[in-house]
Amino acid sequence: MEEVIPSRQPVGAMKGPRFVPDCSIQLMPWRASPVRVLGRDVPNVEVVSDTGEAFRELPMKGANFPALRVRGRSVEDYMQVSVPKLGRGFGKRGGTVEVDSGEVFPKDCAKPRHEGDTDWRDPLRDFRFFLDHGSGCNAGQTFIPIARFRRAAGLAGVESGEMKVGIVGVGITPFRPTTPEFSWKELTYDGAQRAYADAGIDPREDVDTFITCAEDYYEGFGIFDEFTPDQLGAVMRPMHTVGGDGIAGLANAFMIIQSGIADIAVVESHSKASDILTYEGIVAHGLDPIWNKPLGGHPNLIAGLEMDAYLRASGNTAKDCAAVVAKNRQAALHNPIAGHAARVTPEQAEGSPALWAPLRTLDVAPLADGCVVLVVAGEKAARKARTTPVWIRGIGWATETPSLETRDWTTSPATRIAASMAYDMAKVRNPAEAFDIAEIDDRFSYKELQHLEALGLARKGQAGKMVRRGDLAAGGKFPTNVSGGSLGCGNVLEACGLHRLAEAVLQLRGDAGSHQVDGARNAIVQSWRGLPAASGGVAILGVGK
Amino acid sequence: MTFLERTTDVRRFRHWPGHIEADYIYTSGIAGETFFRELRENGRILGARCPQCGTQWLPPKLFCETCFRETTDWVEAPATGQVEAVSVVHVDAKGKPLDSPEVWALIRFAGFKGGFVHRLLVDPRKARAGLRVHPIVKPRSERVGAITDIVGFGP
Amino acid sequence: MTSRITKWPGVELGRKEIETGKVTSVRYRPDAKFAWSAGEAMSRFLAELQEGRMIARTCNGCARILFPPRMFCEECFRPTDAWVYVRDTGTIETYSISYLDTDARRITEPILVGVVSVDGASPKMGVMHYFGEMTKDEVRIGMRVKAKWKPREERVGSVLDIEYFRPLREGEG
Amino acid sequence: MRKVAVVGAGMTLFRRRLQETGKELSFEAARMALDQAGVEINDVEAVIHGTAPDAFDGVHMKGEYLADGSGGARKRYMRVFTGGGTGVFSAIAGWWHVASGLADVALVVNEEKMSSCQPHPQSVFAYIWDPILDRPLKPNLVWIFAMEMNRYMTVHKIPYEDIARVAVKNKRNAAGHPCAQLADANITLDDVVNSEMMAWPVRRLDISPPSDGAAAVVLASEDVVRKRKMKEHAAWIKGVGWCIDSTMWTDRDLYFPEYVARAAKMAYRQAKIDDPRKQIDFAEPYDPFDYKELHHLEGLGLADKGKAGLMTREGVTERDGDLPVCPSGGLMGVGNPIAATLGIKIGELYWQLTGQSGKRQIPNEVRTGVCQAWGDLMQFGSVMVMGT
Repeated sequence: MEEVIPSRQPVGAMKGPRFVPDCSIQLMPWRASPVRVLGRDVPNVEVVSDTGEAFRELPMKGANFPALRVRGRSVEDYMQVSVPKLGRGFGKRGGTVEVDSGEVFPKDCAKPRHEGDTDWRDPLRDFRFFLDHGSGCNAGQTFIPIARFRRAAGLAGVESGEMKVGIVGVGITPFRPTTPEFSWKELTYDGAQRAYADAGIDPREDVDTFITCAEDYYEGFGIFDEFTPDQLGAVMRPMHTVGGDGIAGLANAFMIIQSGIADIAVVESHSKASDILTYEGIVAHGLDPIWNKPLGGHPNLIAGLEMDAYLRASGNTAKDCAAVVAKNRQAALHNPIAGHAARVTPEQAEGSPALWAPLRTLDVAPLADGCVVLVVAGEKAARKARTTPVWIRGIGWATETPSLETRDWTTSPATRIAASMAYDMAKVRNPAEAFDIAEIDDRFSYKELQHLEALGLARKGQAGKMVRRGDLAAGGKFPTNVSGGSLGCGNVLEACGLHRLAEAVLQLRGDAGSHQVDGARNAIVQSWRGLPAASGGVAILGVGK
Repeated sequence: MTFLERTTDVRRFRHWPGHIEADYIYTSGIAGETFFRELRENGRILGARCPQCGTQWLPPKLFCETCFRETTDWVEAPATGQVEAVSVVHVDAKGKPLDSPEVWALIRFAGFKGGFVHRLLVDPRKARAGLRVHPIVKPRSERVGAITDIVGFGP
Repeated sequence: MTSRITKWPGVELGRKEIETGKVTSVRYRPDAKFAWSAGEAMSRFLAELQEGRMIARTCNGCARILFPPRMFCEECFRPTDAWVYVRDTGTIETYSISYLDTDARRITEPILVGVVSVDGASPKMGVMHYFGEMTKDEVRIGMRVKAKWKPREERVGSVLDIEYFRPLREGEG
Repeated sequence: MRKVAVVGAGMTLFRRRLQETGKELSFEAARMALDQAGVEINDVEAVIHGTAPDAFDGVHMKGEYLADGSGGARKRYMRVFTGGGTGVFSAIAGWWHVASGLADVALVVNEEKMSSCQPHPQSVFAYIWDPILDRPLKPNLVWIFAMEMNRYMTVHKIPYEDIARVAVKNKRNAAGHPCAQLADANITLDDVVNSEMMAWPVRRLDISPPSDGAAAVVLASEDVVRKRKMKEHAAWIKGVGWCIDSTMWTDRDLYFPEYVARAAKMAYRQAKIDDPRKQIDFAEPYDPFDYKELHHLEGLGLADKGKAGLMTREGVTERDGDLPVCPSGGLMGVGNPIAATLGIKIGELYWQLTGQSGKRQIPNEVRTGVCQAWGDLMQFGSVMVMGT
């Protein structure tokens, strides 16, 4: 290439004295391999040389560290961290920290970083010390950011290895066909205050990042992201909107916490479907503008076509779908938040008008308003929460393809791909045996059967039989959608994914109430984004170690 | 109690009407341009072929979904396709009852990945998967270079 | 390497080419209509506007008088405490003199619009509105203004029940 | 926290109208980024798509519609949307996909096709306001910028000429950018000052044009960069930060973007920067309007409050100045396809830091750069610090 990259100074070569090889103890509450210092295992510490290679064994075994010298620019950039918390082996003189300006910090004191700086929230806990073994100064740049009192004390951080992330708070507002008494802001505030009370946290103090799952056209705004922070307590905090369903939002919370820049995250999604006057028009607006939209037609025709293709390919029948409708809407009678609970019989479902044959009106989950908020925490914070943490053992999300023509109309590949990701992470060998309960998307009745088979929870063509045999009922072998699902609780648009997660968390915590499945410890949750998308997510939840 | 005060007289709750509509002109894009010109001029249906994996896409795409390479070659689709799925629809786009039902179908073409989701111009009672159908195209004078140039698919 | 990349993708079109059909295209207008529930706070706010009054909510957590009113305080994340009326006079915090209408078409007679912080609410808290009875040279930041209400029978419960904010006259302070 | 690098970038032309569909634009940008990085689509484990209002392209659930064009078919695919802030924010989302260990290679694709909306994208901007408080007044988006600019100029007593200089600088810088829509090598201060008034104090040349376009970057983890010997064309992500302010924009003083300051503080802390003015070599703040560049320089801590205009007047922010700002030509010069500004913010930092900016390369050596995007109702800031 004729463009020669201008020569660069070697990385790390600083102005000032030659760089004495040293090593720094980088205390990272995220993934850090256990390290032996002075013959003793120090948890959650990774010893990193300045060029980034990690050491397992400190080179100066047995050497004595007269002082923990901290280099840096100015005093107020530091908060002194009580060295003894790092373990006896550090600093014979019991943990004084010297800053190169010679000023010695007493133990256990913390000063605000800048006089005017009232915002003590600091999502990062990257403590890095340069160990100076007394032979000449070392010019490494070191920096300890201000951490909040609570977290500064808890220096031990998290065990090494993959950090666990758990759901520690759930807020669900009752799903109702209309909620004229609430604006979307007030409805979301209602959901958020329930979740924060459940987790026992204050959003203005404890939460590091907020996530909303929403779509502009469902809300009626050009940029809905503008209207999300106030009602969650997210003003002046990191917050973003995902154009995806609840499990995609949960995945972002999972990744942000795993990346080490947050401890507690909040994921919110809601539906104000009763504000929408032209729901079919908006769903149709999601079709491809040049290949599909100009042809018109009610968007449910896509579900009608898929149901036709799926039933023929799988061998399940319309009767099986009617059984799903009856199962879920009757199960919802035991769930106080359900908006569309009803004593529906399979015959009624089968007798409803087939407006998009073979899809009948009762095969379609009716719309509802509602808000669901989850509080998600890294392991350390999760252990301190008010509730039993429900760990996210595995999570996956995937899109097949947006184009109607090139997608597979029979087996929901997006679910299969997302499931394989979640199964790999959770090390699930045989899905059919691995879970006590399932919460599966059922925005159309045939979808529950299709998703069960795509997840490997039922063999091809057997899902229908499982429903009719009662296996999927509350008392059955494999209780599925005992919450009532979307058919029974209501289709809450982008919040469907979070709704199923919330119902599964309540089950695993034993807080589900009258529809509690006793002894449920592992759950699989699956979501689909609804027409016209072919995307979905899978999450595997579990309690205990 | 969400708030310290809650209205109990439902007549006092207001709502605010509005919309987020605008007029749109969607260009057919690079691949679409070739397809719709050919459809308009000669009434033929073209698919795109990926040079790397040979997959033939219908409707044509500028890129191959699997190898994410540009599809450079054009291939004419076979004269007839086969119905894979059928749905008989009794309501219009706004959910109002239709005088006579519309039959919709997913039509596959041999050798092509994809196909068309379009109207199936047969009596609802005779509409079933497996039917061999061909595109019914408007006369040249009425064709404008859009998917609506194809009225539907018939036996 | 941006210098080494020769061809940058993208086929430019002129407005004519699209509108005259030189390239194939499809026209469409979505059907996306709404009736947003105003909810607790906004329902009361609109009802008061119809009566020619402006109302706010107080938050004792942060000692603010929140305008426009809201049932929860976003700073303290707690329910707000009480309704309180605020006056219909205020101060221009910022403004613009616009020669564009909503579809970005040029208009000759400029629209005077800006943000008015309302007396009785916490500092800087206000609404966007039109300004009237002042020329584009007279309007300035810090100017004291008062709402000009439409007659009672024309008021429907909307921010448009106030026609515009006009300069505060003597004795109205 | 695994170290993450940008290893490739690509973008399309930015023009008022492009023929490609949104899918095709996404494909063209993503294809270029993959080719530049030397990465195949099968290596990509996660695709992150960023695009702004659905109402521009005119497709509901636009993220889904653009999935196949962005290479997301049958993959982890997610759309993030933070208004105008998506230009930098989608790369931040890409960063945590890799830093968390869930993906080794991630592809970030941003797209915007504003020309589908007739007669002008402005009519869609009418829907970003509160339906009860603002929309009845039929607000035009330029109004809120004009109000903020007025507040900013009046509080700090900044002469309009200093602000207009930003437009001159950026439109000249854009002459070196092959994708530029409004580059003008010999634009003068008078051209800007005399351009017709849109909404006082905003004149026509104070505003960046609406554009169609797409951009993409490829992110890779430390081990992938080492194993596949990409160090030569890798620029490391040192710090990320984002922050949102309250919805009630009429309740705050618009003269200083506090939310940008918070986002910058978060990113600087991670990047170990405690004196931005000294440690940052060049910057790409978000400049949809010329005054916004100054407004955001102050938010980023690269200029004292009210002093950014002075720095511009003294030429500090020229490409060969002490602190080059918007060497790419910014939104003012290259164009404003909202989310696709990824290419001239993250993309420019990448090309500058790896010495690939050709005519736009900053003369003296650069090792640390910051880019920033702004969005929503004067409300959201996203900041990323990159370095060699």
